Formats: sequence, structure tokens, C-alpha cells
Amino acid sequence: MEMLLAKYNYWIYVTLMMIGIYAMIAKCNLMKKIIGMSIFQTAIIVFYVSIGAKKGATIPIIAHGHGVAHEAVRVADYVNPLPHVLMLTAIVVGVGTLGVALAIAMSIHEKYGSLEEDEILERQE
Amino acid sequence: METVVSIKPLLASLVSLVAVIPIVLSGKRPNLREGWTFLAGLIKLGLVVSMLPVVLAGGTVQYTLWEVLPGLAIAFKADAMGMLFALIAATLWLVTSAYSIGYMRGLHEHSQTRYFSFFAVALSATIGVAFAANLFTLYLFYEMLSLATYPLVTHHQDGEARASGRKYLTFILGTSIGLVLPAMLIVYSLTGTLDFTAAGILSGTTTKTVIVVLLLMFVFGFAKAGIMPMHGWLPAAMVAPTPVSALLHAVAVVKVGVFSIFRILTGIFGVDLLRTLGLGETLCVIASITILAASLIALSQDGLKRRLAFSTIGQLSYIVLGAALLSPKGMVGGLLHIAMHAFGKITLFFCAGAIFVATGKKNISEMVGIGKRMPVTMIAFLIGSMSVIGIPPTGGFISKWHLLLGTLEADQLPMLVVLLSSSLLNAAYFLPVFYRAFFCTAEESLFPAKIEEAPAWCVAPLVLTALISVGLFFNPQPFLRLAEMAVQFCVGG
Amino acid sequence: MISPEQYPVLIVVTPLLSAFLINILGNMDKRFCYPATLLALAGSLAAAVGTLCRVANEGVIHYRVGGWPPPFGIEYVVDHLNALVLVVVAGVALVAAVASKRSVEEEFPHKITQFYTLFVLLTTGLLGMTITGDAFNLYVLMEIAALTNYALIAMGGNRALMASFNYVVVGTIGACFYLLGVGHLYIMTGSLNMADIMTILPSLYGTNAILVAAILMLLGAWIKMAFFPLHGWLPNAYTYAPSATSSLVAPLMTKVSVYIMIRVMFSVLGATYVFTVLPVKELIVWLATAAIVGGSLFALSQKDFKRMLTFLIVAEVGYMVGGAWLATERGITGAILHIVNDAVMTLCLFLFSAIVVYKTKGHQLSNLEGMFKKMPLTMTAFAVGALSMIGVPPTAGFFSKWYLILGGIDAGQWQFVVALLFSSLVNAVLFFRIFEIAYYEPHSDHHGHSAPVAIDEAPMSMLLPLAVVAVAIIMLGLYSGEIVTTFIQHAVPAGI
Amino acid sequence: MIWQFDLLILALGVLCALASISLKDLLSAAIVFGAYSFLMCLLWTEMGAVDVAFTEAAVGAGVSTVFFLAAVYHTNRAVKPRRRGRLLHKLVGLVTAACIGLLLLSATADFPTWADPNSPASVYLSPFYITETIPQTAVPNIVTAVLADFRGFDTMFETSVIFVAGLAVLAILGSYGRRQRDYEPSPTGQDAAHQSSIVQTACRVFVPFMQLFALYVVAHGHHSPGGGFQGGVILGASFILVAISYDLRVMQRRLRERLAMLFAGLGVLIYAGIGALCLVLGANFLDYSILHTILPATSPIMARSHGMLGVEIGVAFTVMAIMVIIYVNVASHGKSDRGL
Repeated sequence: MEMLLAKYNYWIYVTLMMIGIYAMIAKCNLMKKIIGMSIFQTAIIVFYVSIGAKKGATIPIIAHGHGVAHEAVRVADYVNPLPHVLMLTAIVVGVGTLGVALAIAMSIHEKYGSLEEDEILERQE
Repeated sequence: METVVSIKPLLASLVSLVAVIPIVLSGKRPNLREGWTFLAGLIKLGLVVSMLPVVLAGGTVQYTLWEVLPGLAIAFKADAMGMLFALIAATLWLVTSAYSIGYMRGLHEHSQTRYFSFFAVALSATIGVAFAANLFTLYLFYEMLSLATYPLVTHHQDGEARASGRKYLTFILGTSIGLVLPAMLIVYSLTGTLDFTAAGILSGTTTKTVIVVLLLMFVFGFAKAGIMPMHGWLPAAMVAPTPVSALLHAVAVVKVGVFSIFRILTGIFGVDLLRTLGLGETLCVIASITILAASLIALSQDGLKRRLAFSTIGQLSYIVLGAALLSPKGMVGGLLHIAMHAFGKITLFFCAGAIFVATGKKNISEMVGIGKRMPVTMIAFLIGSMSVIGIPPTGGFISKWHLLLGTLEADQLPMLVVLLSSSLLNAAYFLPVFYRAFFCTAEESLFPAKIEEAPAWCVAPLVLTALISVGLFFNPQPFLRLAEMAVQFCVGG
Repeated sequence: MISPEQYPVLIVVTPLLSAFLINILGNMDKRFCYPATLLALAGSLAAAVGTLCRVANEGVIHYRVGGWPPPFGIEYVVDHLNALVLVVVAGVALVAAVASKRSVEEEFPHKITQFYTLFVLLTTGLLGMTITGDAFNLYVLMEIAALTNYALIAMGGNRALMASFNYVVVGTIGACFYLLGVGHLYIMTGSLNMADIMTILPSLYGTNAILVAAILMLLGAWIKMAFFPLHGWLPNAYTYAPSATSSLVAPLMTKVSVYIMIRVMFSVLGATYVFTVLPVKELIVWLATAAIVGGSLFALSQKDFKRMLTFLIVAEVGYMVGGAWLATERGITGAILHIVNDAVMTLCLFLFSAIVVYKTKGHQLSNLEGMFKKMPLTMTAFAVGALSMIGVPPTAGFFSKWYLILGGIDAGQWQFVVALLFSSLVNAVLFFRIFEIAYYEPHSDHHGHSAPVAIDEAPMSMLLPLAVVAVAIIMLGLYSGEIVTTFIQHAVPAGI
Repeated sequence: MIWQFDLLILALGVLCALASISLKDLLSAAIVFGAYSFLMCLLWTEMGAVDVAFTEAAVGAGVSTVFFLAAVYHTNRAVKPRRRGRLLHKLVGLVTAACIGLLLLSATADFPTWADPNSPASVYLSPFYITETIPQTAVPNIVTAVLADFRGFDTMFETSVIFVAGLAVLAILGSYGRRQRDYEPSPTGQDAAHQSSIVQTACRVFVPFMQLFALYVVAHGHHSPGGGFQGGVILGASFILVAISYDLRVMQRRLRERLAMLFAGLGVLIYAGIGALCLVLGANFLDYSILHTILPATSPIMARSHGMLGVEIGVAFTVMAIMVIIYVNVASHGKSDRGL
């Protein structure tokens, strides 16, 4: 139980990643490959965000306001912001890749009338 | 020992390379173009000769162009051995250029500009090999020569040329990349240098097994030397126009091969090392197999040029044998044979070409009675043959004499037998050509008894080389002196 | 106005800013694109050369982007290794851009603006990957280079589409592996700065997590560089890419990936870790050997000229990976020198293939018939590149091979030495086959007296870059010693 | 953090992932994938990664799903049932996935316990960001500060990635330059008038608020979750909404593709330009503090804050424009006609 609680996030990310890889390699349909790719990318985000989590800490926005006096900021109060920043980038990269992949898939469909990898390869001959 | 630092060896090599530019630019005006060739040839010969006094006085002319990597420099050194070879090559280039004009124009060959350009490049590479001060420079020019001669060998650009060209490159490049390059790298990684020195650089660095492997890699790797079984390219390359065969396959290319072997044996391995390890005998056996086998094969060839080619293969191994004897006289004989064989063999090739230009005949069986029609050519052919066989009064006798003395000196009686029997075989395949050309009845003769020689541009060079062959018997200088100095330098006694 | 202090960032920012300007200008008038691209890349090259000189004189340069000190901010680190690679990348990109004019106008006249914007951004990505000292920043730049690359390849249409799609999938896996590797390093060390990670790591050498991080990062780099057996995506992608794309991508993408691998090995994980803690040195050299032999054999079986070149790239990647993993000074020197040389050699070959495509509308071997007569200058320049691939002195290819083989001998990895020689031989066969095809004209009679072929040279904008590259190959060869002593020997980690 | 809740979401996430790769109907797969993204979004909020969650909600669950739907609409909806099994592929896939999985799992043993406040990641760099953000940049949202300033260089390239993606889609699907000017009936044969008027009216009401909210997200990113990316995506989504409920042409009358491309370029140019401005003023690239010399009445610290706002605006421009461009091209198959 201890073990499970300590690491389950990491195990789940590994599972998601395996699903993604499997889809990218084994699936014949290009759209499925793209979905697999997106799952793969989100798995990495799960991993990074899990690194940033911190017990007993809150979101990384420093409490402030007109009424609140400026106190010394306590590190333990806020979760680690760095992985969040990195993952914003990863999400954006993900959507970029998705757009490009979809565009290529659509061009392929226009050219070969199919999204199935084996049919396309056949029609290329 | 005087060492002169001068750019001359480099210039001697470069002059013909630079000449390519005017040759290509004046491609539309053949006379001007050939003028450039001659000019470059004269300058080259002049440069080589101008270094001769220094070398004869026991000095060397050195020049380091560029040190690419530590211990890996493009450097030149004109010493006795290199000078001997450069002198032959530079002289014969001039002669061959003259002959080429007659031959190429006589047959209205195409792409003459390309022909003369690559000819010049090939000569540059040959002189580069002669004056290379280290193995790297030698390898560089060796490869350059391989590449430059490819368009010459395949000049006709037909199916046969294509097949021969392939064979040529497979042998030459295959061995140089597959054997010489790794051997060179191993030497470098063992010693950190590639310079040719008097005593060699390998002694005391590694085990006997490695030395033997390296030796074999080098000897077979320099496939231009035509040691069997690396000889296959030479007969194939006979599809080239005859002046190419003459200069490149009797002089430049093949001699670059044996010269390289000579250099490696003396400059990298060192005579003492080879003697201590007793590797001379191994090499002798390899060389003598080639000598005998090539001579036997030559007997059965009907194509004149093919017969000459196999004869060349055999004679090249004489030179290797001379080196392998590891005795002063033998080595002198080997080096001298580079010169003597060059003049003799080029005469023979010129004759073959002249016959082809004048009559279109290539096979010996078709040459019955040709002596009546082309007496000058055929007499020159006789002189050339005598020189190659080693009959006085020709230069070939001098070199073979030294070789024979060498076998005695080295106590290698079997080699003496090999040399003598090979000479008999030489006579057996050369003299019938001459015999058929002159001694036949009028009915047997295939030619009308009217004197009709090839153009003067063709005949003059072959007469000249034949005369030189005879002249070298009476005065084998400066080649003998150079050879003796070279041997003295590396044997150190 | 701008001090030399700022050169490192200018290398990347100049093309980045220009890319957006090119896009805006290009939408007004397409004719702005080409000169603006050249200007941008020339600016970048100038900054790269300036940086190179500074590195040669002053040693390693650190640049704090945003003024924040590492490891908190992102840092640019220019040492002897990447200063050299930066110049190569900027130089190759500039030359490829110069030569691209005709091909682009011919192949996609409607998309000139997009093409040049992507072209410059791809260069930016490659430069950024090379210069950065931050593990995560490298990932972002890697994605920029990758996305632009997918698009530039897909612009070839037809078969390029499927090739590009495969590349997207595989490339994403590669980049994500790298990112995961960085994640593992981050979770264990808490840092993203390469130098910082390297100082923290030694205490963690024994852990599985670092091992996994190393494997993931290396796998990522290998996928990106098409290291055997992960090379499946490359041949199609580069064969069917538009000529102007392949002239840029083929020389640089794999080389920068090799650089990344070397960077990860020596500046993130540390030479001690990769060579002594990881037990895979021998295995990788064997894989490299397989890459060389396999790549060469596949190249031998191709009828398509461009496709043949792509398999040669696979083999050349084997050279560099093998060299780096020989774990000897000369092997690593050879690998780094080969990054430089191979970039230039490959550029030469692909520029030539661009000319062939432009002139003959195809890239089969048969398209090359009679080329020596038609384009003597082009063929001469190509011959220099080909000889360099074979490894004939004094071309550049000889000297890097020289170091690689010596490295192999030092390490006692004879199979690698044999593979290198084998590949030289195969290259000789390949290129002489091409010379032969180009040398013999299609219909010549016995003595080669065919109808006179008119000289029909490539346009100046393609020929000139090719000639420059050919000269560069020889110059690089002659100056190998200088390059090694001034730069590479400082880049080889001490103590191996 | 409630671990039961966490585990539930993760389990659901895995289920959704499995479902979306195995469903034969691509449209359903896309929707399920949207649900998956949304679950991830919940998970991250729960872990305190609000900015990531916000972005994922807008990008992953939002526009990505729309892109998928548009692409599926233009291609085949059904996955072909396989007559011949792709046994080899499946095997390779399984083996690779298993290998990678095992590899990654073997590493987790060495990881610090999840959410351990003493893990290296939590004690090494992050304290600096948490404590120094206010004194050095006067921005309470640490993520924004790290994003736009400490690691602002990454973000500049991230924006460039978005720009590249839009340009790439444009280059691949290819629209302007060879645009068909003529009216082309949409493949479904529907006309704008036939679209549901309820949807159109709702959209008409929604869009202004969406855009206002987007601007708020951009502007208030210093103090609350949000910033250029999230705001930009929402802004882009408002245009996409118009395009969906009316048709592409209506939207294009408001934001032409050429203009969008200009915006996109301008956005990154603003970002890189601010960086270059710092450089010209004599500081390092992207060192906003130097901007106080040209901004009236600002300290170097406030200059950082203002600089960040500037780049966030640039980011918003680019993201908005590129989302629109990708949608337009994917939805109309590059023809810029009436779209879906």
C-alpha cells in the first residue's frame, strides 16, 4: 500500500505511454497513430507534472492582495512551478505536431483515398 | 650528406598538372595544345635534371609543402632512388608525347584534349610518387595516378573499354584501399610517422607476425606492380590507345607500383629488419612464381600487346626480386632494371602501335613478313626485345647481370635458375615475332614488299628509344650511379 | 553597436527574427524571400564565425539569456565543439539556400514564402540545438527543427507525404524519448542545466533511473540520426523530399543529432559514466559496424541515385557513432571531425542531385548518362565530393576516416576498422559506377564517335555553390590538422 | 490531494486511452480522446498544476478535438476492419511497448516518493523561483514568471513552434496562392441558412464574452492562472466557434487568412523583438530589466513585469492566429471554402 501510494502516478504514466507506443506501431489507421502519438505525449506530461507535486503545498501563485501584508514566502507552501512551465511548452508542441500530422494525413487521404497504412503502401506501388 | 631545401621537387610534379589548364583552354587548336604539352615536358625534365648534380653529389633536395596532421605531411624529397625514377619518367614523357601526336592524329582519335590533359595529370602523379618523402605523400599520388589513368584506359568508351576500365579500377583501387590504406594506418599507429628513412621505421616496434602481414599487404596492395594474382588488370588495360599502354603500362603505372614496393621495403621495413626476419626469401618466391608464370602465359598470347603485357608482368617481378634479394648487387640490378626495362619495353610498345597505325594489325599471327614493309620499326623491335631478354649490346644486359650477381651474393642459387630460365622464355616469346616478320617466303608474306612506315612522329620516338637502349649498354650512367647510391644509402654499407 | 559579447545569441536570433520578417515580406512580394533568406543566413554565419574566433582566443563562452544565472535561467555555452558545429550548420545552410533558388521556383512556385520561412526556421532550430547548454531548451529547438522538417519534406507531395508521416511518428517518439530522459535526470537531480547536471550526477551513477535516463536520451538521439537499426524512416523521407529541402536536411539533421549524442555523452552524463559505468561500449560499436556494412550494402542495391545517397548517410552515421563510442582519443576526434567533413560532403552530393533533378527531372541512376560531356564542371565538383566519400587524399573524407580507423586500432575494435575499409570500397564501387554511367554516353559507336553533345551546364546559382563546396572539401582536408589542434582536441574529454 | 480521487481519474484516463485507440469509429474515438484530455486536465488541477490544466483544457480538450473532428470529417470515419491480421505489427508493438514499459518501471524504483517535499526537484531549483519571483519580477503567478522571464527563451521558441505548425499546415495543405475564388457548395449540401438558428444566436451571444474573457486571461496572467497561450487559444476558439456555427466564409470575413498569417508573424516578432530590444539597449537578450531605461516611471523590477506582459501579448497574437489558420485549413481541406 505504501509502495502503491508512493509511486502509482509513475506507474500510470508508464501504462499510458505503453498504450501510446503500441498504437503508433501496431495500428494501421493513420488517425489512430496520431491519437496514439497524442496519448504518448500526454503521458510525458503526467510524468513531469507528477514530479512537480508537493504534499501540503498549494498552486504556485503567491498569495497577495491589497489586504494581505507582504510576508516572507514559504517554499513549502507552493508546488514546484518549473515542471508546469516545461509542460506548457510540451502541450503546445503537442498541438503543433498534431496539426502537422493531421494535415499530412489529410493530404495522404486526398492522394490515395485511404487512411490505412497497408492500402496506401499498396497504392504507392 | 647535403640537404637542400627547395621547392623544385614539388614544381617538377606540379608543372604538368598546371599545364592542364592551357591544354584544356587551347583544345580547339591542336598544335598549340601539343605545344603546351611539350613545354611542360621540357620544363619538367629541366627541373629534374637541375636537381641531378645535388643528388649525384650525395645530397637530397627536400621540401615540405604542408603538414596536414602531426606526422602526416605532404612532403617531397629528391634522393638517388627517386631521381632515378623521375629521370626516366620525365624523359619518356617527352618521347611519348611526340609519339602520341603521331598515333592519335594518325588514327583520328576523338577527345584528344581529354587525352592530353589526363596524360599530363598522370605524369604529375608519377613524379609525385618518385619524389614522395613519406608513405602518405606516396599514397596520395598513387591514388591520383589511378584516377587519372582511368579515362586514358577507357579512352574508346565502348563496351570493351567499359569492362576493362572496371577491371582496372577493381584491382587498383580495391587493393590500394583494401590493403595499402590499412597497412599504412597500422604502420602509423605503431610508429607515429610515415617518413621513409634509411633504416626503416618498423624495426623493434612489433612482432614478426605483424611484420609479415604488413609486408604481404603492401606487396600485394600495390597492385600496379602486377605481382600475381594482382596482375589481372594489366592485360585488360591493353585496350587503351597504344601510347597510353606504352607510357603508363610499361613505364609510369607499373613502375610506380614496383617503385613503391622498393620504397616500402627499404624506407619503411628497412633492409636489416627484412634480413633479420628472413623475409627476403618469401618475397623471392612470390616474385619468382610471377616471373615464370607470366613468361609461360606470354608464350601463348597471340595479341602483340597482350604478349607484351604478360612480358611486363614478368619483368616487373625481376625488379621486386632484385629488391627481395636484399644484397647490394641485386638491389642495384633491380633499380637499374626499372630504367633498362623502361626503355626496352617502351620501344616494343611503340612498335606495336606503329604497326597498328600503319597496318591496323594487332595479332602476331597476322604479322608474317611485316619486316619487309616496316624494316625500321621491326629492327627497333629486335633491339627492344634483346634489351628485355638481356642480350648485349643492350641496356637490359647490364641490369640482368647485376641481378645475377646479386643472386650469387645472396646465396640464392634457385633464383639464379629462375632468372636464367625466364630469360630463355623471354627469348622464346620475342624472337619468333621478329623471325616471322623477316624470314618468310614471298608467298607466305601477308604484306607487299613495299616500304611503308608509320608517320614520322611515330617512328622517330621508337628509333630514339631503341638507340638509347643500346647506348645504355655502353654507358649506363647516370642510372647506374644513382642506383648504387640509392642502395648504398639504404643498405648502409 | 552590438558587442562581440552578444554574438552567441545573435547566431540564433538573427535567423529567427528574419524568418518572421521573411514571412511578412513574402506575403507582399515573393521576390523578397530569396535575398532576405541569404541575408539572414549570412548574418548568422558571420556571428558564428565571430564566436568561433572568440572561442579560439578566449576559450569557452557562457551567455546568460535573459540575464539569469545558470542553473536558474537558460544558458548558452559555446565551447570548442559546438563553435565548430555552429559554423558548419550556418555555412551549409547558407550554401544550400543559395543553391535552392531554381529548384524552389520550379518545384513549388506558389509556396516560395512558406518554403523560405520554414527553411530559415529549420536552420534556427538546428543552430539552437547546437548552441544551448540547457537540456530542456534543446528539446524545444529539436521540435522546431522537426516540425519544419516534416513540413519541408511533405511539400514534396506524392510519396513524400507517407514518408513524412512516418517521420512525424518516429521523430515524435525520438523527441519524446529525449524529453523523458531529461525528465528522469530532472527528477533525480532537480536541474536542467547540462553542466549542472554533470556535476550532480556522479553521486547517482549507480541508480537505475540514471541508467534509464541515459538509455532514453541516447535512443532519442539515435532515432533522430537514423542510427541502425532505427534508420527506417530516413531513406524514403530524404529521397522524396524536394531537392531544396534535402540539400539542407540531409547534410545537417543527422550531423546535428550526432552532435547531440556527443553532447549528451560528454557534457551531461560524463565520459566516465558512458564509458566505464555503462556496459554498452562494445555493443554500440558493433551496431555502428552493422550500420556501416548495412548502409553500404543497401546503397549498393539501389537504382535510384538519391536513394543510394540516403543509405550512404545511414552508413556515415555509423562512422560517427562508432567513432564516438570507441572511447579513444583518436576515435572521438575522428567522429567530431567527421561531423564537419560529412556535412560538407553530403551537401556536395545532394546539391549535385538537386542539379540532376533540375536538369533531367528525375533522380534515377540512368538520369546521369553522358553527364561528363554535358556538365563537365558540375561533374568535376561532384567527383571531388565522391572521392571524399571514398576517402581519397587530400579530400576531407580521408582525414576523418584516418582518425576513425586509428581510433579503431587503438581500441582494438577490428571489426569497426574492417567495416570502415569495406565501406570505402563499396563507396568506390558506387561512385565509379556513377562515373561510368556519366562517362559513357548513351549511344556511342565503337570509338565513341557520337553526335556531339552540347555543353549544358547547371545554372550559375546552383553551380557556384557546388564549386564552393568542392573547394571547401579539399581545403577542409588540408586544414584537418589545424581544425584538430585548434578545436577538436579541446573538445575530447580528458582522461580517456 | 486525495489519492482515491487521483487513482480514479487515472484509471478512467487509462480506460479512455484504451477506448480511443480501439474504437472502430474515428469520430467516437476523437470524442473519447477529448474526454481523456479532460480527465488529464482534472488530474493536473488536482496536483496543483493549474496553468497546465488550463492550457490542456483549452488546447487538448478544446481545439485539438475540433481539429480531429474536422479531419475525420474530411477523411474516412470508419476504420477498415482488417481481413488479414497485422500480427507482426501487433507483436512488434507489444514487444516494444513492453520493453519500454519495463525499462521505465525499473527506473521508478529509484524515484523519490511521489509528492515528497524533499525530492531533489523540490529542493534544488524551485525554491529560488518561489522565493525570488516577487522580489525580482513582481509577478505573483510563479508559472508566468518562470515561463516568460526565467525561462522566457524557451517560451519564445515554443511560440515559434506554434508559428511553425501553422505555417507547416499551410504549406502542406496549401491554400493561398491557388485559392479557389468561386463559390463551391459544401460537401454536405447544406447552406448557411440551414444551420440551426439557435446555435447561431447562442454563438452570437457567446463570442463577445469569450473574447473578453480571453483578453482578461492574457492580461491577468500575472496574477492568476492563464496568460498568452490560454488567452490566445480561447480567442482563436471564438473564431472557430463562428466558423462552426455559421460557416468558414463568415468567419473569414472577420479574420482573413492572410491577415491571420500576418498576426501570427507579428506575434512572434513582438516577442523576439522585445528580446532584441533588450539586446540593443545593451543588456543580454530578453533581459527585460533594461527596459526601464525607455519605459517611463519604472524600476528594473517593474520593467520585468511589463516586459512579460508584452511578450504574453505577442504569444496571444500568434496562438490565436495559428489556431484559426490550422482550423481553416483542416476544416476546408486547404481550400478556404465554406468548411464543414
